[in-house]
Amino acid sequence: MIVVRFFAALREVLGVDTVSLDADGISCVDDVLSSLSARGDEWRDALSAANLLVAINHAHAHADSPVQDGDEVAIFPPVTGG
Amino acid sequence: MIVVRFFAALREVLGVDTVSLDADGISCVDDVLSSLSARGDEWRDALSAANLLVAINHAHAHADSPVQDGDEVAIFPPVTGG
Amino acid sequence: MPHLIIVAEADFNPADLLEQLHVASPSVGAVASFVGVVRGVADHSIEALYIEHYPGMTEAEISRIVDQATQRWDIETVQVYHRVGRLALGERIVWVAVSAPHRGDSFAACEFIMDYLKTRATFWKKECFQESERWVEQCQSDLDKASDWQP
Amino acid sequence: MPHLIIVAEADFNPADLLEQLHVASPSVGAVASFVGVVRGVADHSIEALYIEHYPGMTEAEISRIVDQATQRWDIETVQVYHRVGRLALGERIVWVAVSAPHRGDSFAACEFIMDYLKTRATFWKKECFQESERWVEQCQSDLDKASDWQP
Repeated sequence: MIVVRFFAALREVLGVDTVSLDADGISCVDDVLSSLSARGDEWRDALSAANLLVAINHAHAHADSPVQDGDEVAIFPPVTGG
Repeated sequence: MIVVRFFAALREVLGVDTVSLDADGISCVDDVLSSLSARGDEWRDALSAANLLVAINHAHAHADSPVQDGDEVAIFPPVTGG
Repeated sequence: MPHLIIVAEADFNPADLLEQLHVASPSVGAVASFVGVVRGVADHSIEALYIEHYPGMTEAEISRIVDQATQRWDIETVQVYHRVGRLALGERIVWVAVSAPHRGDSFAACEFIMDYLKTRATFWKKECFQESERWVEQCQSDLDKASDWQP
Repeated sequence: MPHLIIVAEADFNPADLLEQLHVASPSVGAVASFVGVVRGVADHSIEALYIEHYPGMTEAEISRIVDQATQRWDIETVQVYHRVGRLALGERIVWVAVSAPHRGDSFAACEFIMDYLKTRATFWKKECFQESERWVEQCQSDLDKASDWQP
Protein backbone atom coordinates (compact mmCIF):
# COMPACT_ATOMS: atom_id res chain seq x y z
CA MET A 1 0.00 0.00 0.00
CA ILE A 2 1.16 3.50 -0.85
CA VAL A 3 -0.33 6.47 1.02
CA VAL A 4 -0.69 9.66 -1.03
CA ARG A 5 -1.29 12.99 0.74
CA PHE A 6 -2.47 16.29 -0.75
CA PHE A 7 -2.10 19.79 0.70
CA ALA A 8 -3.48 23.31 0.43
CA ALA A 9 -5.23 24.31 -2.81
CA LEU A 10 -4.68 20.87 -4.34
CA ARG A 11 -6.31 19.18 -1.34
CA GLU A 12 -9.31 21.51 -1.68
CA VAL A 13 -9.71 20.96 -5.44
CA LEU A 14 -9.59 17.18 -5.05
CA GLY A 15 -11.81 17.29 -1.96
CA VAL A 16 -9.68 14.68 -0.20
CA ASP A 17 -6.47 14.80 1.84
CA THR A 18 -5.33 11.19 1.68
CA VAL A 19 -5.62 8.33 -0.83
CA SER A 20 -4.30 4.79 -0.48
CA LEU A 21 -3.05 3.06 -3.62
CA ASP A 22 -2.20 -0.59 -4.28
CA ALA A 23 1.58 -0.73 -4.81
CA ASP A 24 1.24 -3.15 -7.74
CA GLY A 25 2.50 -1.54 -10.94
CA ILE A 26 3.91 1.50 -9.16
CA SER A 27 7.67 2.01 -9.30
CA CYS A 28 8.10 5.78 -9.42
CA VAL A 29 6.29 9.08 -8.72
CA ASP A 30 5.06 9.28 -12.32
CA ASP A 31 3.24 5.96 -11.84
CA VAL A 32 1.48 7.43 -8.79
CA LEU A 33 0.39 10.44 -10.81
CA SER A 34 -0.85 8.24 -13.69
CA SER A 35 -2.82 6.05 -11.33
CA LEU A 36 -4.47 9.06 -9.71
CA SER A 37 -5.15 10.81 -13.03
CA ALA A 38 -7.11 7.75 -14.19
CA ARG A 39 -9.71 8.57 -11.52
CA GLY A 40 -11.33 11.19 -13.75
CA ASP A 41 -10.99 14.54 -15.51
CA GLU A 42 -10.89 16.56 -12.30
CA TRP A 43 -7.97 14.49 -11.01
CA ARG A 44 -6.12 14.59 -14.33
CA ASP A 45 -6.52 18.37 -14.65
CA ALA A 46 -5.50 19.11 -11.06
CA LEU A 47 -2.45 16.82 -11.19
CA SER A 48 -1.21 18.17 -14.53
CA ALA A 49 -0.35 21.61 -13.07
CA ALA A 50 3.26 22.36 -13.96
CA ASN A 51 4.28 23.69 -10.57
CA LEU A 52 3.29 20.79 -8.28
CA LEU A 53 5.93 19.47 -5.88
CA VAL A 54 6.40 15.94 -4.62
CA ALA A 55 7.86 14.41 -1.48
CA ILE A 56 8.50 10.79 -0.55
CA ASN A 57 8.66 9.93 3.15
CA HIS A 58 9.04 13.62 4.12
CA ALA A 59 11.89 14.36 1.68
CA HIS A 60 11.60 16.27 -1.59
CA ALA A 61 11.48 14.05 -4.68
CA HIS A 62 11.04 14.17 -8.47
CA ALA A 63 8.76 12.63 -11.08
CA ASP A 64 11.18 9.76 -11.65
CA SER A 65 12.04 9.14 -7.98
CA PRO A 66 11.44 5.48 -7.05
CA VAL A 67 8.38 4.63 -4.94
CA GLN A 68 7.83 1.34 -3.14
CA ASP A 69 5.26 -0.42 -1.00
CA GLY A 70 4.86 1.36 2.35
CA ASP A 71 6.02 4.78 1.16
CA GLU A 72 4.19 8.00 1.94
CA VAL A 73 3.99 10.19 -1.16
CA ALA A 74 2.90 13.83 -0.88
CA ILE A 75 1.79 16.11 -3.73
CA PHE A 76 1.40 19.82 -3.15
CA PRO A 77 1.52 23.30 -4.71
CA PRO A 78 4.54 25.58 -4.20
CA VAL A 79 4.96 26.45 -0.54
CA THR A 80 4.04 29.98 0.53
CA GLY A 81 5.61 30.30 3.96
CA GLY A 82 4.13 31.27 7.26
CA MET B 1 32.44 79.40 32.39
CA ILE B 2 33.22 76.25 30.41
CA VAL B 3 32.40 72.88 31.94
CA VAL B 4 34.82 70.07 31.01
CA ARG B 5 33.81 66.45 31.62
CA PHE B 6 36.00 63.34 31.61
CA PHE B 7 34.95 59.73 31.19
CA ALA B 8 36.13 56.17 31.75
CA ALA B 9 39.87 55.52 32.09
CA LEU B 10 40.68 59.23 31.66
CA ARG B 11 38.31 60.16 34.48
CA GLU B 12 40.01 57.58 36.73
CA VAL B 13 43.55 58.72 35.89
CA LEU B 14 42.67 62.36 36.58
CA GLY B 15 40.66 61.46 39.66
CA VAL B 16 37.95 63.97 38.74
CA ASP B 17 34.91 63.87 36.48
CA THR B 18 34.20 67.59 35.97
CA VAL B 19 36.29 70.76 35.86
CA SER B 20 35.06 74.33 35.38
CA LEU B 21 37.31 76.70 33.42
CA ASP B 22 37.12 80.44 33.03
CA ALA B 23 36.20 81.14 29.40
CA ASP B 24 38.77 83.95 29.09
CA GLY B 25 41.47 83.09 26.55
CA ILE B 26 39.65 79.96 25.35
CA SER B 27 38.48 79.95 21.75
CA CYS B 28 38.87 76.31 20.65
CA VAL B 29 39.27 72.78 22.02
CA ASP B 30 43.07 73.04 21.87
CA ASP B 31 42.91 76.00 24.27
CA VAL B 32 40.90 73.84 26.71
CA LEU B 33 43.55 71.10 26.52
CA SER B 34 46.38 73.61 27.05
CA SER B 35 44.67 75.12 30.05
CA LEU B 36 44.14 71.69 31.62
CA SER B 37 47.67 70.49 30.80
CA ALA B 38 49.08 73.45 32.73
CA ARG B 39 47.67 71.89 35.92
CA GLY B 40 50.63 69.50 36.22
CA ASP B 41 52.55 66.57 34.71
CA GLU B 42 49.77 64.07 35.37
CA TRP B 43 47.28 66.21 33.47
CA ARG B 44 49.68 66.89 30.62
CA ASP B 45 50.56 63.19 30.22
CA ALA B 46 46.95 62.00 30.39
CA LEU B 47 45.69 64.59 27.93
CA SER B 48 48.46 63.99 25.37
CA ALA B 49 47.22 60.47 24.53
CA ALA B 50 46.82 60.33 20.75
CA ASN B 51 43.47 58.56 20.74
CA LEU B 52 41.39 60.89 22.93
CA LEU B 53 38.05 62.06 21.55
CA VAL B 54 36.28 65.35 22.15
CA ALA B 55 32.66 66.49 22.14
CA ILE B 56 31.15 69.95 22.48
CA ASN B 57 27.57 70.19 23.76
CA HIS B 58 26.98 66.46 23.13
CA ALA B 59 28.26 66.48 19.53
CA HIS B 60 31.60 65.11 18.33
CA ALA B 61 34.24 67.80 17.75
CA HIS B 62 37.91 68.30 16.84
CA ALA B 63 40.99 70.00 18.31
CA ASP B 64 40.26 73.18 16.36
CA SER B 65 36.50 73.26 16.93
CA PRO B 66 35.42 76.60 18.45
CA VAL B 67 34.48 76.71 22.14
CA GLN B 68 32.65 79.55 23.83
CA ASP B 69 31.41 80.61 27.24
CA GLY B 70 28.67 78.25 28.47
CA ASP B 71 29.73 75.25 26.40
CA GLU B 72 30.07 71.75 27.82
CA VAL B 73 33.27 70.12 26.54
CA ALA B 74 33.86 66.39 27.04
CA ILE B 75 37.15 64.53 26.68
CA PHE B 76 37.22 60.75 26.64
CA PRO B 77 39.04 57.64 25.36
CA PRO B 78 37.72 55.67 22.38
CA VAL B 79 34.29 54.23 23.10
CA THR B 80 34.08 50.48 23.70
CA GLY B 81 30.38 49.77 23.39
CA GLY B 82 28.01 48.07 25.75
CA MET C 1 21.11 22.72 25.27
CA PRO C 2 18.93 21.09 22.60
CA HIS C 3 17.27 23.12 19.91
CA LEU C 4 13.53 23.74 20.15
CA ILE C 5 11.37 23.04 17.09
CA ILE C 6 7.61 23.35 17.50
CA VAL C 7 4.77 23.58 14.97
CA ALA C 8 1.45 24.11 16.75
CA GLU C 9 -1.84 26.00 16.80
CA ALA C 10 -1.22 27.40 20.29
CA ASP C 11 0.37 30.82 20.72
CA PHE C 12 3.87 31.16 22.13
CA ASN C 13 5.25 33.47 24.82
CA PRO C 14 8.35 35.34 23.62
CA ALA C 15 9.47 36.18 27.16
CA ASP C 16 9.42 32.55 28.28
CA LEU C 17 11.29 31.46 25.16
CA LEU C 18 13.93 34.19 25.58
CA GLU C 19 14.37 33.26 29.21
CA GLN C 20 15.16 29.67 28.21
CA LEU C 21 17.89 30.83 25.86
CA HIS C 22 19.51 33.15 28.40
CA VAL C 23 20.26 30.45 30.90
CA ALA C 24 21.69 28.21 28.24
CA SER C 25 25.40 28.87 28.58
CA PRO C 26 27.93 31.29 30.06
CA SER C 27 29.44 31.69 26.59
CA VAL C 28 26.25 33.27 25.18
CA GLY C 29 26.66 37.00 24.59
CA ALA C 30 23.99 37.55 21.95
CA VAL C 31 20.42 36.54 21.25
CA ALA C 32 18.81 37.58 17.97
CA SER C 33 15.12 36.90 17.64
CA PHE C 34 12.28 37.50 15.26
CA VAL C 35 8.50 37.60 15.55
CA GLY C 36 6.32 37.42 12.46
CA VAL C 37 2.84 38.93 12.80
CA VAL C 38 -0.28 38.72 10.61
CA ARG C 39 -0.20 42.00 8.74
CA GLY C 40 -2.98 43.97 7.10
CA VAL C 41 -2.75 44.48 3.34
CA ALA C 42 -3.34 48.00 2.09
CA ASP C 43 -5.74 47.38 -0.78
CA HIS C 44 -8.12 44.89 0.80
CA SER C 45 -9.36 44.08 4.27
CA ILE C 46 -7.71 40.85 5.33
CA GLU C 47 -9.22 39.41 8.52
CA ALA C 48 -7.03 36.39 9.15
CA LEU C 49 -4.53 33.95 7.72
CA TYR C 50 -5.11 30.22 7.62
CA ILE C 51 -1.82 28.33 7.68
CA GLU C 52 -1.62 24.67 6.70
CA HIS C 53 1.50 22.51 6.89
CA TYR C 54 2.70 18.98 6.27
CA PRO C 55 3.02 17.44 9.75
CA GLY C 56 6.18 15.41 10.07
CA MET C 57 7.87 16.75 6.97
CA THR C 58 7.83 20.35 8.24
CA GLU C 59 9.56 19.49 11.50
CA ALA C 60 12.08 17.24 9.74
CA GLU C 61 12.97 19.96 7.24
CA ILE C 62 13.28 22.66 9.93
CA SER C 63 15.57 20.34 11.84
CA ARG C 64 17.77 19.96 8.76
CA ILE C 65 17.95 23.71 8.17
CA VAL C 66 18.83 24.31 11.84
CA ASP C 67 21.67 21.79 11.46
CA GLN C 68 22.88 23.67 8.39
CA ALA C 69 22.87 26.95 10.34
CA THR C 70 24.80 25.30 13.17
CA GLN C 71 27.50 24.17 10.75
CA ARG C 72 27.70 27.53 9.04
CA TRP C 73 27.79 29.91 12.02
CA ASP C 74 29.15 29.77 15.57
CA ILE C 75 25.79 29.52 17.34
CA GLU C 76 24.60 27.81 20.50
CA THR C 77 20.87 27.22 20.61
CA VAL C 78 18.07 27.72 18.08
CA GLN C 79 14.35 28.05 18.79
CA VAL C 80 11.77 27.78 16.02
CA TYR C 81 8.09 28.04 16.94
CA HIS C 82 5.67 28.20 14.01
CA ARG C 83 1.92 28.44 14.42
CA VAL C 84 -0.66 26.91 12.09
CA GLY C 85 -4.43 27.18 11.75
CA ARG C 86 -6.46 30.37 11.64
CA LEU C 87 -4.57 33.45 12.87
CA ALA C 88 -6.29 36.83 13.10
CA LEU C 89 -4.78 40.18 12.12
CA GLY C 90 -2.06 41.14 14.59
CA GLU C 91 -1.55 37.63 15.94
CA ARG C 92 1.93 36.14 16.18
CA ILE C 93 2.79 33.59 13.48
CA VAL C 94 6.38 32.61 13.97
CA TRP C 95 9.28 32.90 16.41
CA VAL C 96 12.92 32.29 15.60
CA ALA C 97 15.65 32.94 18.15
CA VAL C 98 19.34 32.15 18.00
CA SER C 99 21.86 32.45 20.82
CA ALA C 100 25.56 32.78 20.05
CA PRO C 101 28.80 34.07 21.52
CA HIS C 102 28.76 37.06 19.13
CA ARG C 103 25.98 39.14 17.63
CA GLY C 104 26.94 38.79 13.96
CA ASP C 105 26.45 35.01 14.01
CA SER C 106 23.14 35.28 15.88
CA PHE C 107 21.72 37.80 13.39
CA ALA C 108 22.87 35.90 10.30
CA ALA C 109 21.59 32.52 11.47
CA CYS C 110 18.23 33.98 12.60
CA GLU C 111 17.63 35.66 9.25
CA PHE C 112 18.80 32.58 7.33
CA ILE C 113 16.31 30.36 9.17
CA MET C 114 13.47 32.89 8.71
CA ASP C 115 14.13 33.12 4.98
CA TYR C 116 14.04 29.34 4.81
CA LEU C 117 10.71 29.15 6.67
CA LYS C 118 9.15 31.70 4.33
CA THR C 119 10.31 30.07 1.09
CA ARG C 120 11.15 26.36 1.44
CA ALA C 121 9.38 24.86 4.44
CA THR C 122 6.10 23.04 3.81
CA PHE C 123 3.69 25.78 4.90
CA TRP C 124 0.80 27.09 2.82
CA LYS C 125 -1.02 30.30 3.56
CA LYS C 126 -4.61 31.28 2.81
CA GLU C 127 -5.83 34.88 3.13
CA CYS C 128 -9.26 35.12 4.74
CA PHE C 129 -11.51 38.10 3.97
CA GLN C 130 -14.99 38.81 5.27
CA GLU C 131 -16.77 36.94 2.48
CA SER C 132 -14.03 35.07 0.65
CA GLU C 133 -10.64 33.45 0.96
CA ARG C 134 -7.78 32.68 -1.36
CA TRP C 135 -4.55 30.69 -1.30
CA VAL C 136 -1.48 32.90 -1.53
CA GLU C 137 0.67 32.49 -4.62
CA GLN C 138 4.40 31.96 -4.31
CA CYS C 139 6.32 35.23 -4.09
CA GLN C 140 9.38 35.59 -6.31
CA SER C 141 11.05 38.21 -4.11
CA ASP C 142 11.08 35.74 -1.21
CA LEU C 143 12.56 33.04 -3.43
CA ASP C 144 15.26 35.44 -4.59
CA LYS C 145 16.03 36.40 -1.00
CA ALA C 146 16.49 32.78 0.07
CA SER C 147 18.78 32.02 -2.88
CA ASP C 148 21.06 34.84 -1.68
CA TRP C 149 22.18 32.45 1.04
CA GLN C 150 23.49 29.83 -1.37
CA PRO C 151 27.30 29.72 -1.12
CA MET D 1 4.11 55.40 17.73
CA PRO D 2 7.20 57.19 19.12
CA HIS D 3 10.54 55.45 19.37
CA LEU D 4 11.76 54.37 22.80
CA ILE D 5 15.30 55.31 23.87
CA ILE D 6 16.33 54.51 27.42
CA VAL D 7 19.74 54.37 29.12
CA ALA D 8 19.38 53.18 32.71
CA GLU D 9 20.75 50.94 35.44
CA ALA D 10 17.48 49.04 35.86
CA ASP D 11 16.91 45.79 33.98
CA PHE D 12 14.36 45.63 31.15
CA ASN D 13 11.64 43.09 30.41
CA PRO D 14 11.83 41.83 26.80
CA ALA D 15 8.25 40.52 26.86
CA ASP D 16 6.79 43.87 27.91
CA LEU D 17 8.86 45.70 25.30
CA LEU D 18 7.83 43.26 22.55
CA GLU D 19 4.20 43.60 23.56
CA GLN D 20 4.40 47.37 23.09
CA LEU D 21 5.72 46.94 19.56
CA HIS D 22 3.05 44.44 18.55
CA VAL D 23 0.14 46.72 19.17
CA ALA D 24 1.80 49.55 17.35
CA SER D 25 0.21 49.28 13.91
CA PRO D 26 -1.80 46.97 11.65
CA SER D 27 0.90 47.35 9.00
CA VAL D 28 3.56 45.68 11.19
CA GLY D 29 4.41 42.18 9.97
CA ALA D 30 7.87 41.78 11.43
CA VAL D 31 9.72 42.48 14.66
CA ALA D 32 13.44 41.82 14.83
CA SER D 33 15.02 42.11 18.23
CA PHE D 34 18.34 41.60 19.92
CA VAL D 35 19.48 41.01 23.49
CA GLY D 36 23.11 41.44 24.47
CA VAL D 37 24.23 39.52 27.54
CA VAL D 38 27.38 39.71 29.71
CA ARG D 39 29.45 36.83 28.42
CA GLY D 40 32.23 34.86 30.09
CA VAL D 41 35.65 35.02 28.48
CA ALA D 42 37.44 31.72 27.98
CA ASP D 43 40.90 32.52 29.34
CA HIS D 44 40.02 34.43 32.50
CA SER D 45 37.22 34.49 35.00
CA ILE D 46 35.23 37.67 34.39
CA GLU D 47 32.68 38.37 37.13
CA ALA D 48 30.94 41.46 35.83
CA LEU D 49 31.05 44.38 33.44
CA TYR D 50 30.92 47.98 34.58
CA ILE D 51 29.43 50.21 31.89
CA GLU D 52 29.83 53.98 31.97
CA HIS D 53 28.25 56.41 29.53
CA TYR D 54 27.95 60.12 28.80
CA PRO D 55 24.45 61.06 29.98
CA GLY D 56 22.75 63.36 27.53
CA MET D 57 25.14 62.76 24.65
CA THR D 58 24.43 59.03 24.52
CA GLU D 59 20.67 59.52 24.20
CA ALA D 60 21.12 62.33 21.64
CA GLU D 61 23.42 60.18 19.50
CA ILE D 62 21.16 57.13 19.68
CA SER D 63 18.27 59.33 18.62
CA ARG D 64 20.26 60.49 15.59
CA ILE D 65 21.18 56.95 14.57
CA VAL D 66 17.54 55.84 14.94
CA ASP D 67 16.55 58.70 12.61
CA GLN D 68 19.17 57.52 10.12
CA ALA D 69 17.75 53.98 10.24
CA THR D 70 14.24 55.34 9.72
CA GLN D 71 15.35 57.16 6.60
CA ARG D 72 17.25 54.20 5.23
CA TRP D 73 14.74 51.38 5.78
CA ASP D 74 10.95 51.06 5.78
CA ILE D 75 10.52 50.63 9.54
CA GLU D 76 7.85 51.63 12.03
CA THR D 77 9.06 51.76 15.62
CA VAL D 78 12.46 51.35 17.23
CA GLN D 79 13.21 50.48 20.84
CA VAL D 80 16.67 50.92 22.31
CA TYR D 81 17.22 50.09 25.99
CA HIS D 82 20.83 50.13 27.18
CA ARG D 83 21.86 49.39 30.74
CA VAL D 84 24.78 50.98 32.56
CA GLY D 85 26.50 50.32 35.89
CA ARG D 86 27.73 46.98 37.20
CA LEU D 87 26.26 43.98 35.34
CA ALA D 88 27.08 40.44 36.44
CA LEU D 89 27.84 37.52 34.13
CA GLY D 90 24.66 36.46 32.33
CA GLU D 91 22.81 39.74 32.91
CA ARG D 92 21.14 41.56 30.03
CA ILE D 93 23.04 44.61 28.74
CA VAL D 94 21.12 45.90 25.76
CA TRP D 95 17.84 45.55 23.89
CA VAL D 96 17.18 46.71 20.35
CA ALA D 97 13.89 45.95 18.59
CA VAL D 98 12.59 47.18 15.27
CA SER D 99 9.09 46.71 13.87
CA ALA D 100 8.48 46.95 10.14
CA PRO D 101 6.08 45.81 7.43
CA HIS D 102 8.65 43.29 6.14
CA ARG D 103 11.30 41.19 7.82
CA GLY D 104 14.30 42.26 5.72
CA ASP D 105 13.99 45.89 6.85
CA SER D 106 13.51 44.92 10.50
CA PHE D 107 16.62 42.72 10.53
CA ALA D 108 18.83 45.25 8.71
CA ALA D 109 17.85 48.20 10.88
CA CYS D 110 18.18 46.20 14.11
CA GLU D 111 21.69 45.02 13.21
CA PHE D 112 22.68 48.51 12.00
CA ILE D 113 21.65 50.08 15.31
CA MET D 114 23.39 47.35 17.34
CA ASP D 115 26.63 47.84 15.39
CA TYR D 116 26.38 51.55 16.07
CA LEU D 117 25.87 51.03 19.81
CA LYS D 118 28.89 48.75 20.02
CA THR D 119 31.25 51.02 18.10
CA ARG D 120 30.21 54.69 18.10
CA ALA D 121 27.90 55.45 21.01
CA THR D 122 29.46 56.94 24.13
CA PHE D 123 29.67 53.81 26.27
CA TRP D 124 32.79 52.53 27.99
CA LYS D 125 33.17 49.07 29.38
CA LYS D 126 35.32 47.81 32.25
CA GLU D 127 35.87 44.11 32.88
CA CYS D 128 35.69 43.19 36.57
CA PHE D 129 37.58 40.16 37.87
CA GLN D 130 37.75 38.82 41.41
CA GLU D 131 40.76 40.92 42.40
CA SER D 132 41.22 43.38 39.57
CA GLU D 133 39.48 45.30 36.82
CA ARG D 134 40.49 46.80 33.50
CA TRP D 135 38.99 49.11 30.89
CA VAL D 136 38.32 47.33 27.60
CA GLU D 137 40.35 48.52 24.60
CA GLN D 138 38.59 49.41 21.36
CA CYS D 139 38.09 46.40 19.12
CA GLN D 140 39.06 46.74 15.46
CA SER D 141 36.71 44.00 14.23
CA ASP D 142 33.74 45.94 15.62
CA LEU D 143 34.92 49.12 13.93
CA ASP D 144 35.29 47.25 10.62
CA LYS D 145 31.80 45.81 11.01
CA ALA D 146 30.24 49.22 11.56
CA SER D 147 32.02 50.71 8.56
CA ASP D 148 30.41 48.00 6.39
CA TRP D 149 27.21 50.04 6.71
CA GLN D 150 28.65 53.14 5.10
CA PRO D 151 27.00 53.61 1.69
